[in-house]
Amino acid sequence: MIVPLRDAIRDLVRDGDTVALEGFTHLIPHAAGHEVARQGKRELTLVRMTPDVVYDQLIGMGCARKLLFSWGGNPGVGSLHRLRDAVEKGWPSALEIEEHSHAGMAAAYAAGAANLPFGVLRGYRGDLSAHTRVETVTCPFTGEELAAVPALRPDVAVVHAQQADLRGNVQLWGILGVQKETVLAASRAIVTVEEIVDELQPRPGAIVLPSWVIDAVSLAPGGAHPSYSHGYYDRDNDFYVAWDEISRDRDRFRAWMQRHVLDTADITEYHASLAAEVATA
Amino acid sequence: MIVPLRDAIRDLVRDGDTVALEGFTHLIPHAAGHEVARQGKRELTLVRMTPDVVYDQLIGMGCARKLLFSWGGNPGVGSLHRLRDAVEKGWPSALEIEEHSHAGMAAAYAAGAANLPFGVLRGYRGDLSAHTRVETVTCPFTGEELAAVPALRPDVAVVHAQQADLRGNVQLWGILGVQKETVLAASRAIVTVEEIVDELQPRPGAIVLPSWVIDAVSLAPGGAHPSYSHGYYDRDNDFYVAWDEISRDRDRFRAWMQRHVLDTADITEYHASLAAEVATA
Amino acid sequence: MSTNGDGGFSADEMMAVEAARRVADGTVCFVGIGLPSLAANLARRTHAPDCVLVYESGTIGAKPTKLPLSIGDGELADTADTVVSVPEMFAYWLQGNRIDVGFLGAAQIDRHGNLNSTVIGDYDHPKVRLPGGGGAPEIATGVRDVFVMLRQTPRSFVERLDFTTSVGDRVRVVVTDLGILEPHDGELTLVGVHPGVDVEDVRAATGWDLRIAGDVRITDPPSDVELSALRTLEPKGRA
Amino acid sequence: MSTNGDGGFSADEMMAVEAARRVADGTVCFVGIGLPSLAANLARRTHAPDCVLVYESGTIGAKPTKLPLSIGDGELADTADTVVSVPEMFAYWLQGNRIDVGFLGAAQIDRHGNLNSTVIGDYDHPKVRLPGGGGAPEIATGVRDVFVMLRQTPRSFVERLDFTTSVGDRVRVVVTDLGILEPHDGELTLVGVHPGVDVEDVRAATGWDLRIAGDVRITDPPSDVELSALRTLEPKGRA
Repeated sequence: MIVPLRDAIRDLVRDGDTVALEGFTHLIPHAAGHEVARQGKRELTLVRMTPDVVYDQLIGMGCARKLLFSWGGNPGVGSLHRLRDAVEKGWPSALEIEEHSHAGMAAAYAAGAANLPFGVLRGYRGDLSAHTRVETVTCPFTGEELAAVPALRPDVAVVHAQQADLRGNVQLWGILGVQKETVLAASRAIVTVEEIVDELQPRPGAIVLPSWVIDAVSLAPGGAHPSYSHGYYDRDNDFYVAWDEISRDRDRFRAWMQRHVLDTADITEYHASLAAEVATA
Repeated sequence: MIVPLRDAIRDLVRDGDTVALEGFTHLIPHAAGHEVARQGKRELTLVRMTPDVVYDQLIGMGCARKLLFSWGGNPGVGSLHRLRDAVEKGWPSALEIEEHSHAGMAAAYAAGAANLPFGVLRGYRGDLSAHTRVETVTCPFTGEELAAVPALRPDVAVVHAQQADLRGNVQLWGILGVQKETVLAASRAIVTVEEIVDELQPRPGAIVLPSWVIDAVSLAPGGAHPSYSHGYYDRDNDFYVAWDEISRDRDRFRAWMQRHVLDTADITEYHASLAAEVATA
Repeated sequence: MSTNGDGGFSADEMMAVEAARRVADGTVCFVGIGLPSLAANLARRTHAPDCVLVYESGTIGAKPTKLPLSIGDGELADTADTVVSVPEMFAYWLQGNRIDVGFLGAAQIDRHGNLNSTVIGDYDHPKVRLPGGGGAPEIATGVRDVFVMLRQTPRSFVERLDFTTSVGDRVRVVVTDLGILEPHDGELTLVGVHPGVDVEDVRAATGWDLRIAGDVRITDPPSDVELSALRTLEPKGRA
Repeated sequence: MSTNGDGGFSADEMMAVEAARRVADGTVCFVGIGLPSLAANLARRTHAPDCVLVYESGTIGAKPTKLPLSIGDGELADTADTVVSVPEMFAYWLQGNRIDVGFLGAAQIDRHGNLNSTVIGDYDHPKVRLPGGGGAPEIATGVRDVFVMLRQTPRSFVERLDFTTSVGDRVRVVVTDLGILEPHDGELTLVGVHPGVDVEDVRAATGWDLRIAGDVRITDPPSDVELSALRTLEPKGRA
């Protein structure tokens, strides 16, 4: 149940899987994403409402075959250059995209969690409907037409949380995003946590994921960086700004990934590597 | 915003309205139901997943034209005799029923809260589908057939909560039931509370309903009795047992309602009246 | 309350014990009130300490110290791992296939395990209007295994239901006050009788021509451990 | 950063102030990051203390003391009346018609208020792949009034969008760095210019033959109160 992150990714993420590393600006599972890159997973279909730096990294490293998303940018900064390079120039490899709206993806995750084949919403006006998987359903009572999106059922859900207890029950709080739906919609679930405690103390605004809906819990303190863990550390806004420069150039991107991710063994070495760079700068 | 319960019921509940006094064994809005009976509202369509004593009282007093429900019993005790008398013998007046399953009503409330015309679920196998409003929808992606229920959009939602603040924001915790969906699905919302505090202190497991989705907040300490308010008082299990006897006989039922509800002005007098009866017993 | 012979335990206790014995450790159980709650809590207090009790009121992982009188008793929320809304419970947890075992009772059962908890007589002109299905229709199709607990009489074990509230596809066992029935080729078959009960008693208490297994075993009576655990759970007045 | 004449305030500040002035007290605002967040927070700090800020990250009633850099900054959750999941936010609160005003930006706008934030060039072979619609398509159809904030150039105010990300039905006002446009009979019409801006400047910055209202008013410059409130909100480096 509680295993090293290396083992969790090795045993539960397979080449070709559909993998959702979710997190809505908060609790983004960077440590798990880095481990996916270290292990050189390939042909993944990456799913996330708001792919940001960690997906930019996985796409730039050639781990992904397809991206299913609803907003792909660097929040508050601008574009994701590795994502753009893959979509616009096919580097390092062509990236198929399936694009939705936030409302559509949220409904699709909820449908997956509820074991329904589709989600229903009022939406998808505009041109996107001609370029993605959305259909129409008619209300059998009113005759109204609504949008239907196919349920999201990832092979693997990966989320980051503040705490797990010794039995593997998980508690997260602050901005909750779509993490509960992602875990419940997926066939397998990996949760990284800031700390493992003897017993969870209920928190206002928290949700609890019982151990029996999770396949692996891995300790990864600082594992959301440059995102944040509410109550543990703040968002590294400077890193998001810096990423714009780092990711613009293919070679600089690769050198950065080599130094801070591929050449580090885990989240602890990753943070040490970043600190060393600052020290020598 | 914060008004006496008498005024809230007078101004917001109209004869002929569809009214949902919700509460799933916990936080059942008895005080509000009693005020509806005192004001002699008529021709109501009463909606609730688990109509119990308070709906037995309103039906026995002839306030209801129709009942939409999914389980109509006295929890842990047995039947609701006033409900049965109305359904089986039309006393005091015929009662139309629209029956659903819990899963169906939960989906219908959620659809109403989401401003969708119908809810989708895997369900309604068995004979009920031939006797209620349920249709079939086909998944446009898989071809699977699923059950569709019409969204619930009550004219008025009535719920009970532990606390409101001075601005009318409401917090409730413990068993949450379907109260949030009921309030968000309804055109008008009334919330009775155990106490009004200067500021809400966030609680583990609590939900907050902001004042701008509520039309009236009324102070009603003990307003859930014989149900309970988590953290304030326990469920009066003996009352539920006693109700089986009180409600069996039409005259005894009417005498009880006259003494403890119609002849009392509010929740405080109701509790005093019950206490006086015990004292003289 | 009836007891079987002079075993010193009630029919309800025998039913609860026999149902509890079928709950494997770690099982996630969707529990209603009454005997099912008694059985599931007994399992957790004896051989299945890690079985998870889920009540439709939204409490997941409840650990009540005494048997709740309603599915919404406060102690269920106080002791739960988490409490979710009722819509989430039915959508994400029950329909989401997260529940292993669901317990159901009813007023009537037929040989296929279909249940009636809705009405006796005609739906539109009922002789007896029962509380209704509640969660049962979707529990019966949403859990992996359905355990039915029901007292056995010709009026409850009927040739034809007055109303089908839930379907029997996933019924794995029916525990009655007389014995144990399991589906063989889709038809409920007597596979066990409780101490002091004859096969003929069970046949006589069944409204259809009851199929009898080749080897009908006799249920082990409740052990002292089971009985004492049971009686610490039971509220005054029961059993 | 550009300033209009020598008013001592930036174009962004003028835009934020003009948008904020349109937020009535008590309005429930669905807020994105950047200028919309600046405008909504400015309104709350000045004439609309009871306006409610809802961020799509799930924070309802957020009261940030400084402008968040992302819609998910921790302070939004710390100061919110409540935090809900993202699926609940879009289903119950946005689609549920609980939001009065939604702010949108974009890379392109047409004369009908349709917006493009998806792609420049062909969708399948883009010249520039933009981040995409995110919440915009359903914000544009789920709120009562859409306020658009967008810098005005011939490349952003175009005759024909490369891609329609969201539809303009509910666009009530477009606040640019040059002036104010409002729909008249479904076509965006210039109704105001900021201090130091000529109508001809705006016409030249528009990629279609811009309709001009009969009486084009001149925007009041930001007041000292507005500017000081604005500058306490702005993070270092902006404006």
